[in-house]
Amino acid sequence: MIFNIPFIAVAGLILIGLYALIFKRNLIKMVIGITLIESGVNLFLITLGYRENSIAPIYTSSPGGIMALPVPQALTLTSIVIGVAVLALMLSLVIHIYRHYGTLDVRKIRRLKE
Amino acid sequence: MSGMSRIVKTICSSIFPLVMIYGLYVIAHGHLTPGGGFQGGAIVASALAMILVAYGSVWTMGKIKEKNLSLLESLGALGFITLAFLGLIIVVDGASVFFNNFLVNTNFLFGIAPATGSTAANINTGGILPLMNFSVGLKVIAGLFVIILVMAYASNAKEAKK
Amino acid sequence: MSKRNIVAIVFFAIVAVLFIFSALMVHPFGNPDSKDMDEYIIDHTQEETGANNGVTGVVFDYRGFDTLGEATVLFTAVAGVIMIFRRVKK
Amino acid sequence: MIPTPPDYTPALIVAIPLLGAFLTPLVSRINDKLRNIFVLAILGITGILVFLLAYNIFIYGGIHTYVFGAKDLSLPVVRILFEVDAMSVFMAAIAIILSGVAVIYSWAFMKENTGLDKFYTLVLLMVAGTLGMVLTGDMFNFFVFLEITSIASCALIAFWTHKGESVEAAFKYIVISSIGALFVLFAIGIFYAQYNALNIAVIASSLQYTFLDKVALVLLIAALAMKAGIVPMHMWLPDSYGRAPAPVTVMLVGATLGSLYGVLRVTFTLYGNTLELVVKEIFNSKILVTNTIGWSILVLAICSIIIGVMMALRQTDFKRLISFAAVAEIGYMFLGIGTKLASVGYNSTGTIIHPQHGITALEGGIFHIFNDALDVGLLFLVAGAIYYATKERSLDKLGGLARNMKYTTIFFIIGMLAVAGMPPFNGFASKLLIYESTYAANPIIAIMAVLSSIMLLAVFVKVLHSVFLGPALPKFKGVKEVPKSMLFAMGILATIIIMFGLFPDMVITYIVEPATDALINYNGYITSALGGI
Amino acid sequence: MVAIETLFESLQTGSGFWHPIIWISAIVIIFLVTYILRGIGKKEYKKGTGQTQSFLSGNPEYEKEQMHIKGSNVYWGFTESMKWIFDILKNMHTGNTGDYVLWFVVVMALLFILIGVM
Repeated sequence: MIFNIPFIAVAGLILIGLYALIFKRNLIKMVIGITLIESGVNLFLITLGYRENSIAPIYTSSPGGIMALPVPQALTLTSIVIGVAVLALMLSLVIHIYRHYGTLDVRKIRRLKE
Repeated sequence: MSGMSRIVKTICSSIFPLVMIYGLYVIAHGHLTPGGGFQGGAIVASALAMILVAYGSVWTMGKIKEKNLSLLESLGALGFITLAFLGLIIVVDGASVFFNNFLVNTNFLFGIAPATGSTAANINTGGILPLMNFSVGLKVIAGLFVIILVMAYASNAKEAKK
Repeated sequence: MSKRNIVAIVFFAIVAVLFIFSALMVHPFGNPDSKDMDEYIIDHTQEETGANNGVTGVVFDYRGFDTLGEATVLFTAVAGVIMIFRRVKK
Repeated sequence: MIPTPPDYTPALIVAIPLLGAFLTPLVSRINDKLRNIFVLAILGITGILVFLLAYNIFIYGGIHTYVFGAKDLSLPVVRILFEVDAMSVFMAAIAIILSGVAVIYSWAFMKENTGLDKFYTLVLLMVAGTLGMVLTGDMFNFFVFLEITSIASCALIAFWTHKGESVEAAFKYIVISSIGALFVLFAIGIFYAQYNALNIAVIASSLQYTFLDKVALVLLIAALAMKAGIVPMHMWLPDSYGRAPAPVTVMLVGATLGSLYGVLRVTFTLYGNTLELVVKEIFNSKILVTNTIGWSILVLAICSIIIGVMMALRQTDFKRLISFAAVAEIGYMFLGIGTKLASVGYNSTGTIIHPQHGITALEGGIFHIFNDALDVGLLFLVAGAIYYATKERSLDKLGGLARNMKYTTIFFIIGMLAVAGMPPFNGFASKLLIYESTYAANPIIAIMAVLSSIMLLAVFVKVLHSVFLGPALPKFKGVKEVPKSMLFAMGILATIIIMFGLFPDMVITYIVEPATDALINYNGYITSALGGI
Repeated sequence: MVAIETLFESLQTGSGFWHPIIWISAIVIIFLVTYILRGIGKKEYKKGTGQTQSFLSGNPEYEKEQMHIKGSNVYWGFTESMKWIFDILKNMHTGNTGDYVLWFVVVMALLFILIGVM
């Protein structure tokens, strides 16, 4: 069980992100929360691929020995790039929201309700 | 912001080629060493972002328009999907499949099969993987830099309005 | 402490407990249970993709279509950002 | 007479819109009209491929699989697999019809705006994302296409950036959809951790329903149901539907139904193998897990029907009202799904049985997916036409438009009757199936559904009265009928609605029943992927 | 191959059937009967007299534009009598983005308890 500290860290990251999304009122902090959730998921994927005292899955003059699993690294690469795309779009939307509303308080950005 | 001091500009413009070369190295050796199109593209884009921070977004926007950058990016994407379609068109020993690695094990360009196990690096391996690395690298360089450039220019224009 | 925050804390606590409990249920860190797919990739990536780098072999050959989707995501984000910051005539 | 499609058709269906999207910035540098023709041509080619595949699958049955990068599949499944069954082509047909109509509509609707090259690029990307979602047989690939669809739709919702509400709606949409997608990715990671596989068929064949599988099931159902817009996670839907441009809204309907397809795939194919075998002992009474999930989905569905209708009754914004009606329609689909899941049970000898009314409910739900896409899409197009003609979106300021816009009024009446489930339109047939089968399961839910459908008609009668009927208001004297292309786009949907309404049995026999069988028969899905090796 | 005669089969719903063609023909017959009955009715009435004018219990008749009922006034009685329900719904739909996420967390927690724990 003590070996599962990385997975507990994953759960903690995701929970911190959810906390920021639910309780924080600044849009930038909510964006940070989404990024935290995404980092948690990426950490989860990358920790799944780790094997004890293993080397990177690269054969170029490799010292030999068991290799870490390559698929989670590829998945993490994909999800990192996707996260960058989402982050860029969200931040540009936040810039526009500030132009229109003059504030970043999520309680005041409520023209669409009921 | 209209750029930083002369010291920063000088140091950035002297560091810039080194970071650029490092990024291109990472792109070119993606199938041999850690890295690849995305990582190297990110490195080159960070070098460009350094120039952007040093010289200011207005100057950079005067040097290169975002329209051309997005054109470059769609060219990279086109190269990538064209390689995928070539796998469907070119028939290699009976296999004509989308995303088929049609260059590997044909002693043509990048077509040399590496010896299995721990080997020395041979740039001439990997089939279409280096080509895909190049196209993705081009795409990521243009994409990330145009995102940074457009956002910096827009916030800059907002400051100028005040 | 508004009513909304109390409700939020209650359900958030439930989710938190279950997440951490499920984190303990995952296989011990460092030795995954089943790894036949990755073993296959590690053994065959050199002869099938010709790449010494296993990750690149996965990214561009075994799961190349995902990489196309990933490049498409970046393309989409760039198009979206340029479109959002375009000059609109009111 | 109709040729059989080549085996690489599923790949082309996704790859051709992507190629078109990458080419659109180059083409739009030449000429705008050429760009419009190009986009429609790309969609036309894709549509032809989709309908060839759909015809082949609906008539001759079977499941088409396509492996990327290798000639044939080899164990272990390391490559990405496209697995296309009747349900997939069903959803793909919906997506391609809606997007084609949206593109034709946006020729005239979007003419005054700037940045149209990016608009058409994002439209093509959105189509490609939706098609990939419904065609893929790989979990991670599903996530990637989900993200493509979400990002493209978010950028398109914020198209009118000079309106603060549009940007706000887009921000809410991207927050919700990225959270949903991230939890889907988390569930995929859980599957990978246990079975070291990403293929749906492989995971479904090796699923053991451990605690982590339960967690993954909860995450998948919650996230995909939120992206499908079910109460109480529906609040992003009226915001984004109501503030996006009308053609974008029509395509958003298709994207939302793609997430609904994800829920169907998860509950029936991915977990269909295990859920029916797992029995829980609660208060020493044996309960199937399927019934638990089915009843929770039923509760959410009836909540979304009632709340959607009640909220639609008090709206004054035209498109927002239709959006709440769309929430209610989504509730009807989930009603069919939940009834199927809840109806599975034991017979006297203790073997699992699938009652007929459950299968009928699923048929009704799947038929209602198509009907909802058509009806709600037509209504959104009508709302967009009203906005195009009068630049007015509040029901309080509109009135007496039936004099100036005759065809639009006719299309609105068709869509209204179809959404409210009035005979002889298509909504009636599917809702009839849902009502009867739900009555066999639980009469109270069926009665609530019927009453909500009546209230839905009342809602649209209010819209008809306050927008189209009444005296001619002086400020709308000079209002003219919308251009021909928009009328043509609305006419396509209206024609399909009337056809489906007049010949429901043929649609059920040749389109809906194959999709339902493909959904129920999870063993066929697994063996067609892994049987060849 | 699609058989053309399936166009005219009726949809079996388990406890009945539904056929639009029959329904439409029934509607047409009913319309004809109503039209004939209407033709029987008396035609003679005096035009231009009080018989053809609207009578608003003695009040003066308004302009046409003022007599148009606005969208939010339709079903006013219904919404007013069921105000408590609509107030609940109104409080439920805060436009706050954090609340949207909170609803997701709530549903996720309930599903956890239903499926995961029990």
